[in-house]
Amino acid sequence: MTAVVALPSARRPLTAWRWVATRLAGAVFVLWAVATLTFFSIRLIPGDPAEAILGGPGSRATPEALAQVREQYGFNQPLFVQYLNEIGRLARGDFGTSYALKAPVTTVILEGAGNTLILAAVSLAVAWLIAIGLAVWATRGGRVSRAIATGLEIVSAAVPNFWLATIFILIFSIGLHWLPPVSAPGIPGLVLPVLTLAIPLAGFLGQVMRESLLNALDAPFTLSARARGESETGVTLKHALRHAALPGISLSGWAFGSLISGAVVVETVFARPGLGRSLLNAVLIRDIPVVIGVVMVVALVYIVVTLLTDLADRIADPRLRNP
Amino acid sequence: ASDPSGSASASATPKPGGTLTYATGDDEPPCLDPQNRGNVPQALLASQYLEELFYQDADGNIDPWLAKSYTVAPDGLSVDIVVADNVTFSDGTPLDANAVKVNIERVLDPATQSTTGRLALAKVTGVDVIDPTTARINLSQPDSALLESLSQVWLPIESPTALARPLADNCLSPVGTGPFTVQSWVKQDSVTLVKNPDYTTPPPGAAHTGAAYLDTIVWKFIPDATARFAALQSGQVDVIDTLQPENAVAAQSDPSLAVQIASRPGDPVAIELNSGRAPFNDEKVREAFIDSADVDSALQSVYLGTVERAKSVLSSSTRYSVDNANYSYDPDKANQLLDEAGWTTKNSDGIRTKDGTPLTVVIPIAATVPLAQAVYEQIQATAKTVGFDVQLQPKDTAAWWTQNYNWDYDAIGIYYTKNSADVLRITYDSAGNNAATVGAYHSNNTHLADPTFDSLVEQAAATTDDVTRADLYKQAQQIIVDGYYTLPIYDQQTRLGLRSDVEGFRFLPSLSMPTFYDTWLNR
Amino acid sequence: MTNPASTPLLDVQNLSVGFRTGGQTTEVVHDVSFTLEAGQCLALVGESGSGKSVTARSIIGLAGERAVTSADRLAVNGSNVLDLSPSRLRRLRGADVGFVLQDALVSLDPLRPVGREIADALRLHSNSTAAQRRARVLELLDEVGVPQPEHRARQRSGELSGGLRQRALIASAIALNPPLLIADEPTTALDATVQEQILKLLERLKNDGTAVLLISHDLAVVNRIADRIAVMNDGRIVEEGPAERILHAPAHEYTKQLIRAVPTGRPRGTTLSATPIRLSERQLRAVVGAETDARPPFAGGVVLEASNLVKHYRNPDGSRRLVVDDVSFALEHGTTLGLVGESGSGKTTTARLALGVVAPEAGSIRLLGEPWSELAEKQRRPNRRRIGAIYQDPLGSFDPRWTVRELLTDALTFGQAWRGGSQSAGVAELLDAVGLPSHVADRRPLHLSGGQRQRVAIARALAPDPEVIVCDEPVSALDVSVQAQVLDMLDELQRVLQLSYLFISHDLGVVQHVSDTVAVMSEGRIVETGTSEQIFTDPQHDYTRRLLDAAPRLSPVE
Amino acid sequence: MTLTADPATVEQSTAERTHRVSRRRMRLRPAELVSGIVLLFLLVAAVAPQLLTFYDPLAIQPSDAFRAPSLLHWFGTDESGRDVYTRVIYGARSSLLIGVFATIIGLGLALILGAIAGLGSRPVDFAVNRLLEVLFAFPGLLLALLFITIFGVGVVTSTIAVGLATAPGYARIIRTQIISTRRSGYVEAATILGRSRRAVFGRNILPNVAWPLLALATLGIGQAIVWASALSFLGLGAVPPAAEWGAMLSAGRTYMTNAWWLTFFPGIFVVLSAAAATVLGHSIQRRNREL
Ligand SMILES: Nc1ncnc2c1ncn2[C@@H]1O[C@H](COP(=O)(O)OP(=O)(O)OP(=O)(O)O)[C@@H](O)[C@H]1O
Ligand SMILES: Nc1ncnc2c1ncn2[C@@H]1O[C@H](COP(=O)(O)OP(=O)(O)OP(=O)(O)O)[C@@H](O)[C@H]1O
Ligand SMILES: [Mg+2]
Ligand SMILES: [Mg+2]
Repeated sequence: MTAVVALPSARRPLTAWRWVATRLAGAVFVLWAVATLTFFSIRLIPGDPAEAILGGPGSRATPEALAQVREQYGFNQPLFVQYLNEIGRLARGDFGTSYALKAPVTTVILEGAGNTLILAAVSLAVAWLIAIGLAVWATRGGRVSRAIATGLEIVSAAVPNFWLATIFILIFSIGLHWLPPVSAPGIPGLVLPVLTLAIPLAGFLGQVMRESLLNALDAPFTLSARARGESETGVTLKHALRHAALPGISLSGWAFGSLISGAVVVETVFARPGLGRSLLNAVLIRDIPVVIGVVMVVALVYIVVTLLTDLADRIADPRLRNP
Repeated sequence: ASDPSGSASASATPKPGGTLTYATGDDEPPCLDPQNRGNVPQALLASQYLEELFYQDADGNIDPWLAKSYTVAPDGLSVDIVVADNVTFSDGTPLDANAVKVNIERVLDPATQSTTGRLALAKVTGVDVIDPTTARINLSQPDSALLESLSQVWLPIESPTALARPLADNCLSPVGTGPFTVQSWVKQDSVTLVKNPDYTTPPPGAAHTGAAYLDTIVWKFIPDATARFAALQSGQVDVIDTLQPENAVAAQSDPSLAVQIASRPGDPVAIELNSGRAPFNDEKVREAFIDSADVDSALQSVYLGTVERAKSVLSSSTRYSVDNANYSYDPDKANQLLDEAGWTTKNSDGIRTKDGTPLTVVIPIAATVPLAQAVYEQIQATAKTVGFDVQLQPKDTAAWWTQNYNWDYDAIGIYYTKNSADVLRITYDSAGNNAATVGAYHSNNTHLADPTFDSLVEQAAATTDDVTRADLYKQAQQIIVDGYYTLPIYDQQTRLGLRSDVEGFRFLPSLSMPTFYDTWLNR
Repeated sequence: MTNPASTPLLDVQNLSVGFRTGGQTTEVVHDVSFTLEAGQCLALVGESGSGKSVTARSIIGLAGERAVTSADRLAVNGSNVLDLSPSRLRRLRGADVGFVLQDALVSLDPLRPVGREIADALRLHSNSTAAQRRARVLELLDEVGVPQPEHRARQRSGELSGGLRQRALIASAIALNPPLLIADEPTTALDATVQEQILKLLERLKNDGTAVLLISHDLAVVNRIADRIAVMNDGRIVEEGPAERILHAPAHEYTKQLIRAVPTGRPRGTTLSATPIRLSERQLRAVVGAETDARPPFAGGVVLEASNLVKHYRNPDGSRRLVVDDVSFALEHGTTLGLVGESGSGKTTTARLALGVVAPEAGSIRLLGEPWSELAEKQRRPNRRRIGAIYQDPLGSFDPRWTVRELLTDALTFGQAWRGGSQSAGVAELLDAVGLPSHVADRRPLHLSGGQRQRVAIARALAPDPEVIVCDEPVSALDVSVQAQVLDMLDELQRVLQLSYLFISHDLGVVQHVSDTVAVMSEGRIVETGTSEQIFTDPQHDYTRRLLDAAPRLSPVE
Repeated sequence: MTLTADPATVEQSTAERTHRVSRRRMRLRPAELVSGIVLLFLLVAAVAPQLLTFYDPLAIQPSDAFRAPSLLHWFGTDESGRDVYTRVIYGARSSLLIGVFATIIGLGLALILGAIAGLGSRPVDFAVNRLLEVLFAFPGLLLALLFITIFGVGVVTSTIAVGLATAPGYARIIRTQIISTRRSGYVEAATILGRSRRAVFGRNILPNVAWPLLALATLGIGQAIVWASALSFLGLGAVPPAAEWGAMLSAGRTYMTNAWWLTFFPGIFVVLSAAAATVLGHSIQRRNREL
């Protein structure tokens, strides 16, 4: 009842600003930390960046050429100096040029980012739909359908996505010829990758939502809705689902991260251009600027997404606004 | 399944037009210009839009291509090359002697970061333009492999105008004389090639003249074998390479699909033994290892009989290769040899030991070498029966090379593509072993250091006389075989799966690269 | 008044409700019968668990999916509820019967604006435009006495006080002015002043012709508006009749008990429960046996003294709000200091200051004449046993994985090393002292009734043999009959053990009954202090007066 | 009457309630039974695989490669003629070990971080939170990827990698758990009874945090197994010829069209074990809630 004392509206903007400010500071910090972490950890990786520059591993570059490149890129400077230069450049928004692709990292990333983000976003949405569907079905249906839904959730959460991908290709591409096995423009090319990513995630979300949905369905306020003459469907749609969604929403930030992890696998299998694949390749051939670039972008995306989920949380749950 | 390159194409009349989609399982090249670096993925692509001075036929004979003729100086220290008349690059620049000079000297320039090409031109000191159509290549020593080298797609002739651009730009859109030109490159997805309408230089043996039939080639990068083959089956793509054995079997039995496999010249896929350190510094142990490896059954089971066991240290498609490496699985002999070599005691795991040290063989393996892990595993298993402790170490590409550079292995699976027996000089010459190159690239993975061998390949490189050359290379190969330095597995191959309605396909013999100049879609 | 000829609006004959659990059905309401006419108010009274809510809910067919309902007649407006189609039943709900559920605080969807919740009722049963609905919602809110309706309609229940929530809930119940309104414990857990307003509202509705079925466990409450009262016990109506008669000439023993249980206006010391425990000095000494010697004889005088306490708390937005403002009080040895005030006035905070779990920003607290609040926790620890606490929500104060035995044993070891079950004797006596059967010891508090839990809490507070016990709303969660027992027990313990209580409650009746001196708290300040006598007979501060006027009482006290 | 009656009635009603609860708690749900059996089987496979199969997981027999499932080879044979069933059984050990140890590592780290944050002062909590945020900003797989490329391919590294990748998530949960416990009424009650911070931590906070942790762990094992298999798929997992499910999966994928059993059975086992672990985790959570 303490919230009766609503915040003096005069203070609202101020707090809003403070919120934004802290979020910005946090974001900058995280980006810096991520860059630093990546920079140093990648320097620990065996394999010579100069190699990567001279056309990657096995490029048969002569020792002289290597030496020259090390000179040119300042790899023979003390690590810390290199680090400062790196951070300096990043701060100026300059991600450098890819060792392997000889192209500016920004363009390399931009080419991939769109695809990956779309993939992840759509997968997240689909995962949500599946999860909600399962949860509702389980709660509205009888004991049998509940059991089935629960089983589905648990199993789908336990399926390795690359395996799922292969099975899908076998069934829907080779078997039924319904969908293209590898990335193709438009919706059809998106279906299998999305399902591959969405299904395991849906399993998780479903498990999370199930409990809160059940709780909401026998909470007093749903009872009073019934007492008001609300139908079961009305109760589920108007009241229960929103409550059920809350934990899922807060999870979405994490989910997005895991989706991007999944993208590494899915993009490789379905030959989709994207961040995940560039990242994997870049790490394997020690294309440091690309690795750092991609990591930064992913971190940025993560920050934005968590910000959005927080906002969504606050919209969905006023209690968070003034507890 | 039908053989599209053969009778089929002859029967029907080619229909021009259409788009062919090619899905490669090889890496996406960082640069579309094979003068930079120089590896197979680049060669596959570049064969469609770049051409060379010379053309090497299936028997290894050299024919002119962008060169009209050539004359080797009596001392063999220079070669005059006359370029073909009124050839223009797709950007309109005419082909002349200067173009030859620019290209060759660019390859030699370290800034170009050429690898394969530069090694091939090791003996070239420079190029003089004698007259507008004649370029003279100067050599430090006679080089019988020069013309072969100049017929590799890693030494193409590109438009000097285009080469004037920065390296990165030229990587995106190299300009040559080929039947197709690079239109666009969507990283990680595909390269789009379009027909060169003014094409005038079909290679010898081409089925027609003038522009190519296909309007467009979409060159997709599909690393995952399962997805790639699925794409071929579903008709999403028309041609795929690095066709997996089981898929080859499937394709053969599928009327709507065809299989094209050609073996590439050079060193076959082989497990090379590091004679530079124990235990393989002992010939007996090397022989024992080779005897203990049941390669035949491994190939039979893993590759479902779709590949031939390599019988030579040179791939069968390499001129002067001799089938003298007929090693066979003989565990008893292996045991006997190891006993003789003093590896008499065995530890609890049945691993032989010699004054305490176990008979361990470290083999780093990486996806870059097309040798199925199962083959390694089977060799590991059979070798264990005679007391070898084979340790397979999966590495990512970069780590694998680092380990290779540091000679940090006992055996390593590897191959080398080159359309000349001169590859022996590159991959077995003791020059590759000196300390200077430790920690940097070396192509002599066996650490063979044999003066007689070195001089043999040197002479072979110097003589232009075919017979002596053949003999010298025969002796050289014999040395490798007798010394049990390398265990040839199978010829590296270009393995393609095609839709049956892809007609008029053919390989360019020099490196067994596909060309789609004659190709048309029978739809 | 209604004319007897007309058929009753609500007619319940021999209603029985059971619940299927596992195989068998356990009946919880047995052959309940009553009728209700328009413009009348029938109060259903009885202690917790007696079946009031189940009875009420089955009138609109919402007793629960596992409920088995049977009745000779269960009719609203003449239509028999038991054989209505689901859709007609839904029409009945809201349109014909307005239902105000128990625990209003959680009966509105915390995620939706209350305006919407109210509008739903309209949307469901009348084909009205959104605009019409908005207008009606504001009208309703205004009608039930919600200030600035436009603003409130847009707020979520979380942003509303208990009183406002309750009113919003009522608004949604009467949206389509249904002839029958069922209000289940509409005022429980509300401050006296708020309770007053709610009752007024119900009264007005009744006078406007709505039939009101009021459910409560507190006779004092229903006394205000009920025309007839039905007393329920163990699922049976033990006595039913006109309010006057039930209150002044109760026939059934159980009714008498209920009436006696109301503390309001009962002089200090008079017992509320029928057969309160009488504890012998010896018995209690046994409980706290060994330690009594260790206990230094306390000269008497002030045991707990607070001077000019100040405490701020941070609001979510980071701004500071003054929660305890210059609070001073003195608790005499062996007496009870009652601390009354509305919710949010800072009572609990004061208690936590006294207990030394939060430090005052200014001012100080002395315990047994020695410094207390200034001390570092380390110095405080040895003396912690001298001051104990009883909470409003005992369950929350028990470690969920401990059994009663473990709880008490733990408490019996005065912060010294944990001595396994060695205290079992002490545990038995403690339970005995608070009138709990010994087998309760092996239960987890979760599986005890509210009354039992509160007693365990008391037992735990007693264990270290304290001089002072801070009781924060110790009976607010209990219904009158249980409350009566607990209050009597506290009284008894004080008498025997010379305990001193800081007794916090928002219920004036209770405070008046237990306190020697009373401090009235409002918005963090103590506005008035005095003997129970002074405060209740002639209050000085008008805030106190308002509280007093609001307090429901059984008038006239027999 | 009341005092004598009331406890009696209450007691009787609550007695039956407790009874009901405890019965509900005791009753083993079918799902739990099944997952119990699965886990038991896996456990046996991990501890004494030779009890469940006569073949040697490494014994090659090229002559009968790619045999379809039969009475002789229940799950068929692989490209080297090794018995897939046997390899799956032997694979249980490494897979379970990976799952368990990865989770232990993850939870261990998380517990440290969470405890520091949950018990530490405001600034400490703040610092740890920032750290967690940073770790969260790394996609788990990348963390694993970097770690493995640095320290080399192998079961051990991939196990640690998975542990690292999962730690931040756990840490957050643990932190909130600790904080909510620390703010709980019973901790305050303990303080009022004069308990030292250490005692409170040891006797109230830790036990109340540990239980949910156990559930979390079992849930985690399942996920760790899946994770590890994904790494093996990228060729960063087990070292050949070790029979590890993930490795078998990715090796078999090339033969998917003709020899489905090479991928199907290892896949099923990954799913089974992960699902079983999840069910177990849920039931622990449930019991924990109902106690
Ligand atoms: N859904 C249900 N399932 C099983 N038993 C129930 C259910 N609802 C109520 N009961 C039982 O029915 C009895 C009466 O419950 P009810 O809520 O009507 O009591 P009450 O008089 O409203 O008590 P209170 O004053 O605490 O609300 C209680 O013993 C309760 O345990
Ligand atoms: N830990 C806390 N943090 C922030 N604000 C608090 C905290 N505890 C109490 N408050 C605020 O202090 C004010 C007084 O709270 P307190 O609980 O002391 O009032 P109360 O009189 O006990 O109310 P009630 O009768 O509801 O228990 C309330 O407005 C509450 O919001
Ligand atoms: Mg009730
Ligand atoms: Mg309070």
